[in-house]
Amino acid sequence: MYYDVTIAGFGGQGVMMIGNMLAEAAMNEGKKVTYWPSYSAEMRGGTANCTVVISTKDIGSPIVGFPQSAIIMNLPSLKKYQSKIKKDGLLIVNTSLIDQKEIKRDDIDVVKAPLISLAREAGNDRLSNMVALGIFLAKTQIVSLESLFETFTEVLDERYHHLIPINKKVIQMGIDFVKE
Amino acid sequence: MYYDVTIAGFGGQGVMMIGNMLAEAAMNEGKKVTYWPSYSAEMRGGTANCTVVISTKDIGSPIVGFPQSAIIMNLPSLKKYQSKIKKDGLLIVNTSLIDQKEIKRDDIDVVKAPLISLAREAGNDRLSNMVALGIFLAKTQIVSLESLFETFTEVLDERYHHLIPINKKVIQMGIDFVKE
Amino acid sequence: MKQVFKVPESLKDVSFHFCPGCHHGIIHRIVAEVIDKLEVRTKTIGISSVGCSVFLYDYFNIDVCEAPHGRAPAVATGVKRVHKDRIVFTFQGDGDLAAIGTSEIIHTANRGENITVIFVNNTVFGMTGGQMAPTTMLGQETTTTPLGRSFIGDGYPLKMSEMLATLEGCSFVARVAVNSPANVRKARKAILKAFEMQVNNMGFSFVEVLSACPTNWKMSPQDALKRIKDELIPYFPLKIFKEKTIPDTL
Amino acid sequence: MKQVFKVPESLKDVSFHFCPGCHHGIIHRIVAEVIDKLEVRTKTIGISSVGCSVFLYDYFNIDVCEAPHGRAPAVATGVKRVHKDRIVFTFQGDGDLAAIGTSEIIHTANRGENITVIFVNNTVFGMTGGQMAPTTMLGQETTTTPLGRSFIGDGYPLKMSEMLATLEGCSFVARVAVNSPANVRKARKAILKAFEMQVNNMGFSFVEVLSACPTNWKMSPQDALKRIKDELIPYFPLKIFKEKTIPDTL
Amino acid sequence: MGRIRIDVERCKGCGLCVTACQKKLIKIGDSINSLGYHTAQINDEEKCIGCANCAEMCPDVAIEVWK
Amino acid sequence: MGRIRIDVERCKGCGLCVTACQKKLIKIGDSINSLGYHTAQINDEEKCIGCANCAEMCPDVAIEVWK
Amino acid sequence: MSDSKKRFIKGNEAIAVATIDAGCRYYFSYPITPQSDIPEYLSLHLPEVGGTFLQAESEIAAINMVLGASAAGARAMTSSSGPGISLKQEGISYMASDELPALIVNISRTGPGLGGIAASQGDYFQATKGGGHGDYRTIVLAPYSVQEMYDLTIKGFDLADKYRMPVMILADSVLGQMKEPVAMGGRKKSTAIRKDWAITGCEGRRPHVIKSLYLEGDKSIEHNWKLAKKYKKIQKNEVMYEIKGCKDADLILIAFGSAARIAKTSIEMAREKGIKAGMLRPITLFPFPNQQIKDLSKDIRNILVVEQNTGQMVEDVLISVSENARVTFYGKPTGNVLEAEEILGQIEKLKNKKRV
Amino acid sequence: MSDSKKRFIKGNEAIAVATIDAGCRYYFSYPITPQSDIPEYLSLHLPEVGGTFLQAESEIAAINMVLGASAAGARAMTSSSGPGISLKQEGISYMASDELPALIVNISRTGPGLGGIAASQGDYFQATKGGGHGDYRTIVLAPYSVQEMYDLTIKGFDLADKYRMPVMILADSVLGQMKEPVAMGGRKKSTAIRKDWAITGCEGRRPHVIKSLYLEGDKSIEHNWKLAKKYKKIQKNEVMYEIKGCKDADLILIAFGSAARIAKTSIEMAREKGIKAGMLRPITLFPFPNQQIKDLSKDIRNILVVEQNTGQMVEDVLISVSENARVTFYGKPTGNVLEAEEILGQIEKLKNKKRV
Ligand SMILES: Cc1ncc(C[n+]2csc(CCOP(=O)(O)OP(=O)(O)O)c2C)c(N)n1
Ligand SMILES: Cc1ncc(C[n+]2csc(CCOP(=O)(O)OP(=O)(O)O)c2C)c(N)n1
Ligand code: SF4
Ligand code: SF4
Ligand code: SF4
Ligand code: SF4
Ligand code: SF4
Ligand code: SF4
Ligand SMILES: [Mg+2]
Ligand SMILES: [Mg+2]
Repeated sequence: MYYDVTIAGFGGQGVMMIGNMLAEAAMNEGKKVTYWPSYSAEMRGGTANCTVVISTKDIGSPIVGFPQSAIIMNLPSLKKYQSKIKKDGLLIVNTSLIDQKEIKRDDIDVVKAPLISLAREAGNDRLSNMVALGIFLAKTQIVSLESLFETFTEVLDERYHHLIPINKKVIQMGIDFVKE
Repeated sequence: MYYDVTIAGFGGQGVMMIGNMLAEAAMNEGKKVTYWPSYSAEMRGGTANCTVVISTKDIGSPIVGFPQSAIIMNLPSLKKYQSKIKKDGLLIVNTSLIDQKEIKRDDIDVVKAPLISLAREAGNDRLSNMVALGIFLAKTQIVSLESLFETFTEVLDERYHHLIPINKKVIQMGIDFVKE
Repeated sequence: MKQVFKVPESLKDVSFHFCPGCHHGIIHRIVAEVIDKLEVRTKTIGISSVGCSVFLYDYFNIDVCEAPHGRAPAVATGVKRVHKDRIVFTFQGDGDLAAIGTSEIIHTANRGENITVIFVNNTVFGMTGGQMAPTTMLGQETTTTPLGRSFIGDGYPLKMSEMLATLEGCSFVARVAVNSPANVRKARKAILKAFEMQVNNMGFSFVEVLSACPTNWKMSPQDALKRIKDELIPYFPLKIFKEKTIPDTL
Repeated sequence: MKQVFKVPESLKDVSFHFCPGCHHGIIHRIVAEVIDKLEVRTKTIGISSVGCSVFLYDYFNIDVCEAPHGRAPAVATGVKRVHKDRIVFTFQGDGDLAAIGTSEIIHTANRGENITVIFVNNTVFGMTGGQMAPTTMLGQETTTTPLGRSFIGDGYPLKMSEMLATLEGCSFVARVAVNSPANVRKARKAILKAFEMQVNNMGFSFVEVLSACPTNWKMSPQDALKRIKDELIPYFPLKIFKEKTIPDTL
Repeated sequence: MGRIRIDVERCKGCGLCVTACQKKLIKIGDSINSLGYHTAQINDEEKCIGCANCAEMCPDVAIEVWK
Repeated sequence: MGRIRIDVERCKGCGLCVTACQKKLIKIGDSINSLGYHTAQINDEEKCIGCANCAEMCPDVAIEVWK
Repeated sequence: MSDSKKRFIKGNEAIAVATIDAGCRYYFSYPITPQSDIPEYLSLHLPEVGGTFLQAESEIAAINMVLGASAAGARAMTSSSGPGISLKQEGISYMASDELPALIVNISRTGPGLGGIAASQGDYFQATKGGGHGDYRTIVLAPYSVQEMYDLTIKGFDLADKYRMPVMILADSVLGQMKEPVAMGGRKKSTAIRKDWAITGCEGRRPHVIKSLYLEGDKSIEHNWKLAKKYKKIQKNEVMYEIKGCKDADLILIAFGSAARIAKTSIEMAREKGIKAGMLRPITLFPFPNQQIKDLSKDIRNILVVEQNTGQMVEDVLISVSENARVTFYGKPTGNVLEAEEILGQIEKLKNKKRV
Repeated sequence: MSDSKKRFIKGNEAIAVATIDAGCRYYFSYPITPQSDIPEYLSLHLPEVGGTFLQAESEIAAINMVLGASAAGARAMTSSSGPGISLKQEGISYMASDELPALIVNISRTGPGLGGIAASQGDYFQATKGGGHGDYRTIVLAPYSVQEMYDLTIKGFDLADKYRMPVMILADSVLGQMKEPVAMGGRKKSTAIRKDWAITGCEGRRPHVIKSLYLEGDKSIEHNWKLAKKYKKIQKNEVMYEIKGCKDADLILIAFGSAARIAKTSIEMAREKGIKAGMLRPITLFPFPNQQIKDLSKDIRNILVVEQNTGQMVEDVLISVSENARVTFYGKPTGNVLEAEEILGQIEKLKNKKRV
């Protein structure tokens, strides 16, 4: 088993956070995993992205030229990654910030989700990343929901632990979005 | 034609000065020449020495492991160089500062000269280097006296030009010392 | 109505990369305004340093040479010795000038090089992610003083203006801030004076500008203004420390 | 009769390599006397610098670590942080401390490192053959200022003691000379005080010693004494600039 | 009497102009520019006295002023 | 009443002791040591007051003093 | 150890944790991207174990503090990148001559000049041939996983003490920023090796001197040969490398660090396509596995060297290979963008070239 | 020109005179033995021609003043030795990336560390492989006579301007301190090359920028390849070397600088003894005469590399030689004491070895 995903958006959209959670969850399930953040030197307004590779065998490159899947949170990222996703791959697009007509690929599985509106519905529009994570999980089942929830206490600083319930709720909303 | 000489003594004995004069004189006579000063990092009490190579052909190493001749102004220098002089070579020793019995070589031409006393006789005991130069010239005739005298104006700073006559006198005294 | 405020000509028409509320932008603008005012844009050479202001050349519509971290005063010396009739200034952060570049700034000031130095003191290494700078305040938390700077072991916040003002060779030294419209106007005046000193061959001029780094202070731009007023200015007083009126000539 | 003056125990029984009349020897001796007096020879670690005093380890009967040119304060910082209970001192010339080592001395002082610095100011780069130092006097001829140092271009003679005394972190700063028996005795007292500060954990102590370099001044040792009195002391006043009495503790 | 113009594409919504305007004419609005910032906007334009305090404080040179 | 001893092998003949002795008891003599220096020597030893001024100034730690 | 018992951390953090685990308690550095996670971690955690974290005023001050702490007998360390490592060269040269152990970490970035913070392997020459003045070497370790960032840091301290010399870790931001699960050995009880040469105050013994000045001709020659002999010994005893799939290979890829990590995928891709490719990965860059390469290259003549620069290690490969080997170089000077697929492309190209 | 028309001067002085003759008017440096004759000469004579002599507060300040003056369009120069050259590495790396011309003179001394002031060739690697960070090269010229100290200084300035890069002269105290008669070309009227890239104030044109920061991945790659291409071109066009007595030789000695000078005598001695020895002397160390050595080594298989270090250039020779050549190294890490006779001994030893 081998799977990789690139997650990209504005700095501040929580892209690194969900990449980390995914990786930790996979690790806790006994899989091999690498996480690679690509960061820009600019202070703000830069894009943030990361790549997670999950495998049952030793992993070679943590940097993936042509990912199997991508979670895309803003337009610049779509422009950068859209063409690189492998045929038959998965693309999750944040249509709250991206015009649907920018999506050109038809040879891959595209999930168009208004991530911000969905998150707002759940009570916090800053948690659009968690919606995306829920969607990703529902589509790939790459890690179990339990493994993922376990990572919250590891990844989140203690003072944010009170936010765990709402995070869980938002993830579930992502899962439900796919099921609908 | 190829000839080399190493000149060595205390710093301040004017060893570099006569090496320079010899080299410039040879140059003025159209010969190839190199001059190599070896200096120690210590401020004072160190020894000073230089090597002059004069040739009609291009010169290779300016550093001579086994010189054909040596002008030795103090005891440490005698100890360092005595054994290195080539067989049948020339050694000029300053017996004003060096005990004659320190001279061990008998396969070379040794000139024992009380350089300081000789210089004092001529009126300036600091000119022992010039006596040695005179002796060297008389023994080797490597450059002409005229060529040598010409270098004074080049080598000496203007404000010392008034000392040229006494220098010449002392050189002559060296020459006479050999002739005697 | 007449336009009383516009983008200065010495700035290119591009947006800064600075974080929201970062004072680097204000300081860039007032330097550009001074260059406009003196009408020396085509005679001016900027020396950029390494720090958040490294992209000076992307913003100023003038010739610029980038200097290695801390070495802008040395680079400026080299440039000015060649072009004695050009206006040469450096633009340096507190990490650049007061840490790695300590030696260069002191000796350049002491030689009385006829250049102008704009020193942006934001009490932190901005570009590299908010590490302690020599000017970091006691108790200030940074990424390398997680428990706050302590004078035991870390030392005291360095007062560069005060130190440089003691140097014979230095002609003009002032500290200003840009935390209010009034202070911005005073800051512009001081920078104008510094450039004028250079134009008049008066020797080394230096303006320290207290500056906010909301990002690494982990504060809103508004709180950052308040910090400058309540914390920084009391320790780093705003003042003209030195102003020569007669040039050093033989 | 009782012996009132002898070779101190902290010196090895070998001759110095210094030129005749060089004050480095006097300063070596009085530092050794102070170490003897405080009975800390086996607890003391010297940091030698690059300059005519580079052979410190050949003369002092103590552990010594050589520092790269100008970096003795940084090396001393490393040593002292490991051995907080040892007495650590640096011995640095004016080229070493005030030129290439400007940054290290300022930041070490500012951090208040609990070390002692002996700064030998002979207004010249002695070891390398008499080039201009930052402390070279105006008008002084050196091998790199053949027409005399001029403040235009070369800058002014740096007053390191005055500059360091402005630093909060610095606990003791004095300037002394060894140009007369009386001054030698005062110098010893100041150096003793500096070492005592360290023993008492009072932080950074610094003694500048005006010193003759007859060789590069191209003067007799006697004329060199006169130069110190007539030229150097008026510009570099002998003085205790700073003396903390309460240590910096939280 | 004055007038200002805010270049919303340069504005990063830092709010320093808001603080600077003694007439309290500026606030950060709801609209988002292409970099994702909520930008400054002026209200009661006619009350502007053209003092340029807002412009003096703007770190992104986003404000022009007429008087 | 005092006494000094000059270690001539350490002495470099700089003459700083000569200048330092207010009693003018020291001078640079004619003899040369192994490094080639004319070395210091004391005269009228009995006039020495043991003040150690000479020793304080000696850069080569060549003088010991008794009192 | 199964991955679930491991810690999931960044390469830079692994180095920082390993520093503490190795018993190092003295860290001096000056900020620079992309290695800042190291000082940031240590500024918080070194004091917790009674250690000293000191942010120096410059890289030069930092390396000289390391020199001092090492001379004083302690394990000491600094880290930096590109320009900062250049500034440390004088100090490194001194430490090599002084025979002082220390760990120096270079999380390298794109050069020359200010360059950029993207990964690159452009500092290979500087690290392996000695960027400072004079005839000396530092041991250079090139990790290629976060696990190795941890392990080689500990190994580095041990080698430094064993041979009394500075050891360098040469990595880059790919390795520094990526996260992987890491198994940790826990903290050392003591730093083991006794340093009877250290300066500690000369109580009860003759004074020690740490120096690098040898003015008299012969002393200096002796000292240089002494160092040279040490480096020879290291060349004999300390070569580390990894070989993968070379037994049946038609082609060997030689790469180190992040390039090797990326190339690992390319090799797998190649194998999937039926191309018999193997890899030799030098783990020590000095000592370089010259002999191992020579031996391998006797049978396998097709050698592809991949570096994230314009060609540096390839020179060491050229010196090493046996006479009839054919060496091809593929490089990309900035590393964040080297992709497994393009290396695969090179492998295919080579494969298709007629064998000579 | 007959020797009597020449000036009899030291190598260091020859460099100083050549600096002025080459039209360079900006010199910045920090004192260090054994190169002090250069600043001492220039402090007196540069101002006479309206030039600037500035003694900087450190080697780092000096190289950055050179950077500034060069960026401003002027010919600029610095000189130093060993430790000082190490400190300049960051600046040199910047200048390489900035594509700024300048002459950097290293009158090298014994290393590593403080080392000593005797001559040595231990800085070969630092000079030729790039002691600073990143993928770059400097042209390295290795004079072996006082005449070449003069000539190559002028050539160095020209090459620097031609290729817009720092050029280094690598010599040592044997060459710096020895005196020989030197023929001088006289002062250049102008520095010829127009520098339309320089920063001079943007009167009548768009602003110029001198920088080395390339953050975006591709720009940085492009920039690195641009530099690499330049170095390739230099490798093709600028190799300089001297060959002597190789036509009928059984053995070639390869040496540069002072070692070559001394070895010249050894070759003559060998010839006198009937040993057919020849010499190849690289004058440019980068670009290195790889091809020339390869060609020679096809016929003459016995190669003796002599260096005043423990073995550095020998690696470049090993890369160069044709397959069946046999390379022997003879080194002595401090140079003032290498003697012609001992090299002769090596030649004789090699000669007596059975040919393989
Ligand atoms: C030699 C060297 N060391 C370190 C760095 C990393 N570095 C880049 S900017 C910077 C400090 C920036 O702080 P400051 O000068 O205060 O500028 P600011 O960003 O705060 O405006 C550092 C340490 C570098 N580029 N070069
Ligand atoms: C990095 C470096 N630069 C330069 C030198 C050469 N150097 C040796 S000592 C010295 C200056 C000595 O002057 P100072 O510190 O005043 O000591 P003094 O000899 O006058 O006592 C210099 C520049 C060096 N060894 N290392
Ligand atoms: S990090 Fe700080 S100094 Fe840098 S741009 Fe952001 S706010 Fe300004
Ligand atoms: S050169 Fe000067 S400082 Fe050095 S030993 Fe001689 S007199 Fe003393
Ligand atoms: S010009 Fe003055 S009044 Fe008008 S908006 Fe700006 S700050 Fe307010
Ligand atoms: S100050 Fe400028 S950038 Fe900030 S909110 Fe106002 S207009 Fe926008
Ligand atoms: S002890 Fe005093 S009196 Fe005696 S010789 Fe010395 S200086 Fe003169
Ligand atoms: S002071 Fe010392 S060295 Fe100088 S002459 Fe007197 S005894 Fe000799
Ligand atoms: Mg800052
Ligand atoms: Mg000095």
